[in-house]
Amino acid sequence: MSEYILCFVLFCIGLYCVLRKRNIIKIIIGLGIIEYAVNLFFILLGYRAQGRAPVLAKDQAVTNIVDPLPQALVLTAIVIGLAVTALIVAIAIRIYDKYGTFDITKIRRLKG
Amino acid sequence: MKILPFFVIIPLGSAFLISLLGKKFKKFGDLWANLSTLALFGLSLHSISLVAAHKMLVYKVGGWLPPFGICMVLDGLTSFMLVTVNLVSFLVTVYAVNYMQKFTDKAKFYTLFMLMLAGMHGVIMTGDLFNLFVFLEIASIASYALVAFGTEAEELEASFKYAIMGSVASSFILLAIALVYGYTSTLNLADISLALTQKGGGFLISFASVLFLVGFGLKAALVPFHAWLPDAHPSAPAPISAMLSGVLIKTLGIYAIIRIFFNVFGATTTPVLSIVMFLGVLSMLVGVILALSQWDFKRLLAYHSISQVGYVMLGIGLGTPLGILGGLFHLFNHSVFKSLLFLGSGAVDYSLHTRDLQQMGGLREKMPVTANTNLVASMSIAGIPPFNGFWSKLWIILACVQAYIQSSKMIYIVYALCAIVGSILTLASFMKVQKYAFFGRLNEKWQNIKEVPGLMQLSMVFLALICIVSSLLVMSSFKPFLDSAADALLAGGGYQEAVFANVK
Amino acid sequence: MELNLLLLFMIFSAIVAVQIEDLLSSVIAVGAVGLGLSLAFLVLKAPDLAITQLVVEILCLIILIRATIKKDLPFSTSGRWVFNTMSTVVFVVMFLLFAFFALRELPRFGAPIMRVAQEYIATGLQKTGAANLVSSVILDFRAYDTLGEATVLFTAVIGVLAVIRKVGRINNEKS
Amino acid sequence: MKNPEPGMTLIVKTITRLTVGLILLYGIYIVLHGHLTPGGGFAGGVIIALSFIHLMLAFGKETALKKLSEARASLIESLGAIMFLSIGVLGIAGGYFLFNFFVDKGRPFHLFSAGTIPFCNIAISLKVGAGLFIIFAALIIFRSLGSEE
Repeated sequence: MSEYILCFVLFCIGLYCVLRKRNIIKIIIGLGIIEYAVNLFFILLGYRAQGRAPVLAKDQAVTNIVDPLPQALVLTAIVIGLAVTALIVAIAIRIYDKYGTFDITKIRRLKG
Repeated sequence: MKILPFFVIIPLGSAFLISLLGKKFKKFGDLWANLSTLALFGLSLHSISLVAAHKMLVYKVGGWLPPFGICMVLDGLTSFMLVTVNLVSFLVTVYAVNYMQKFTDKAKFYTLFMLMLAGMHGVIMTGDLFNLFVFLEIASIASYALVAFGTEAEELEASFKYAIMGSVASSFILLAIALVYGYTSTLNLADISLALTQKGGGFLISFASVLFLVGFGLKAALVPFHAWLPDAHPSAPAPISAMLSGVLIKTLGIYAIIRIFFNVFGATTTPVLSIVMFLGVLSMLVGVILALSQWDFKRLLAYHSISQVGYVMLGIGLGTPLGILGGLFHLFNHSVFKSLLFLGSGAVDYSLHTRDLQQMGGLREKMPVTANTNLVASMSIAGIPPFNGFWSKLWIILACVQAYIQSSKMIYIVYALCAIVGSILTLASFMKVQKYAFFGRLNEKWQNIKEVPGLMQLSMVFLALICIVSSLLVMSSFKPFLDSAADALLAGGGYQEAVFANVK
Repeated sequence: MELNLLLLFMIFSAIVAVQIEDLLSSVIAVGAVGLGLSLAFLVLKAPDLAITQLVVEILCLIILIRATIKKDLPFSTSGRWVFNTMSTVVFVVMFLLFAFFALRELPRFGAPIMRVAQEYIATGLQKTGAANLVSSVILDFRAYDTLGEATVLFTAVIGVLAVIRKVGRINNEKS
Repeated sequence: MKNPEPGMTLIVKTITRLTVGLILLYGIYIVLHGHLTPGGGFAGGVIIALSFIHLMLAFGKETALKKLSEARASLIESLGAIMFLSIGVLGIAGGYFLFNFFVDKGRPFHLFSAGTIPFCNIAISLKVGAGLFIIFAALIIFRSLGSEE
């Protein structure tokens, strides 16, 4: 139970950073932390006490195996996080190229 | 039965091919994109007959039984959404052939467009929760890049804001999926509702449904989360803002909310429906009030998208058969006339290079086709009788009154009044658009502008025809198309039995 | 027990990443969080993910450092955003409170109800022939997910190339 | 003052000459043994991309692009994507989309043992490796253009 709460605290730190910070790179960092927290929470759900890694060896009957399904999902989620971060960093670099600053309060050409 | 996976294979295959061959043969991108969207439109019409024949089709991807593998589900609601998506996307590709000459690198545009289409088809077809998240990500990432396609300063800022709010929403959705997986330890939609009926949803399920509502509400631009839409849609190129407003916020937002809350969580009992209705009415009013003060043509249309999405959510949130029917019919109508409006604004932008209503004036003589099709679309969005917008809004208001008669709660009358007031304000706002842009004296600056090229006119005229023809859906001959979609939602918990019964 | 320590280390370095002024050192602090996560995956018996997370983390760091090398201006937070801070903190506390009540209903940590996973473990080897069960789940039981996954990366690559290109619009000056 | 020849100092270059081959070999090992040991198409593909990026950081842009030019990389990426999709479509011949058709050929725990899984792994690693290399090359090329203006 304590692991779940700590994982949610990490999620809230990332959320706080995205909602509160004004520098574009800090917002991207906040997004990264949110993705780490969600991936960690998925794996915490699949952990089995004294479990074994889900890789079968040649001649060993492995009994107590950890849940492989969340691991497959988190592999996908990690690469999605990388793809989104790469795209947002590309947009941020172009914004820096056009506006000359990373501070979102100064990037206010759009009204409303 | 075999055609189900082709809804995803065709757009993906053509995306990869266009990115491979698009640079070498200049015309390949246009030709191939039009061909594949036409083929998809034909397939979706065929899917209606499939659903009419045997109510639900389940396709086991990879040959595994549903709880262990992923399955694709084709029922009334799915075929309804497929027809809406493919109708708009085919006409937008026809429009984009001419419009995109103003942009560099057309091959990348068509690749991203087909990927967004593949993402939307994946979201509509899938019967698996995590799979819905993956295809939702594909459509979202493609739309982030497409909003920033004409790399100007405003577009980059709008796309950045859209990308940040979009990925925060996706993280909320993934967190909710993790919670639901932890509780039921299965990912198939039918299996989850089975586990929930056995186990009974506790506080965790209502917490997860709030997270889902926040995540999908942000993708559907419901009011508290609508900040990104008025910036993202105007700065996208016209065919893309037509796709975004017409179809993307519906498949990623509304379709996902109604599929999860009606068929998986069994929403009829929980208070979620009343929250959805309240958000719908809120966005209806806030959207149209903010739209009144806009002078940028496309920003005005973007605010109207928020208010029309509110109508659909109000209709579906009622939960009564007439309400759901009205909501779905309005969803179809809104896709048609909103994309026509955005294509019209793109046509004006194409020849005048400006979006500011105050500089326009009397474009009727110079651009007759654009002006008339825009008039038809403005009439139907404002709900003038002969056009389709009137019938769907009428059904929604009647459903509110009917709900009031049954439960005699005052709130439904307030919602009905808000719907009527919203409709009147929409009419006022679009009269302003027509007066400043198309009627009145021709501004001397625009003496020598000429009408937009042929293909753009063709797609706008075709959309306007659909605006008029689709009011026939009210009659009994075409109604089963809508009824099958509404029954899929009204079945609610019946979704799980149907999926397990139909998996051969 | 060591998992809680690892989590506390990650939370501490996340706070450092958020609060520190200099951009480059906050990027390094996020790298620490990512590597802590990779260690956590090892402790939670997920070797597949540890490798992938480590390698993706390195790539993410390189991309982020690439974006901030000579661009870290003197970082100044001028006005105190009092209202914004208060509303964010209230929202976060409410979120944590509700999350606490929801998490109590989850099965105990370390005892997942493996309704579908039991089948993967029991029949994974002879049905798919792969010794690594995670690979069999990714590429056979749920191969459709991985197709979507590969498309996500393909979209991101085309998206980056579309955003990075120098001139977007051919503004041929007409009339 | 930009140092005369691109890339980093001599020490970094010599170490890179030694390690780049090993990293690439390790990446290919991870991909090919994806269904036997931990790791797979994704992890292996990223390692392969990192070996090229390592080369690019140490020796500067021109030499790395000589090794794998951007046009060839996007060609490899699209080919990898089409290969994975065609394995899926071939599955339809065996009954269902993405069906693992010749699973019973190989014996378990041997290299060619898990039907289409190794081929899917190879297709994904091609795609992931080439794709990430293109992303990094695009960011680097953009910066060098940016700094000269």
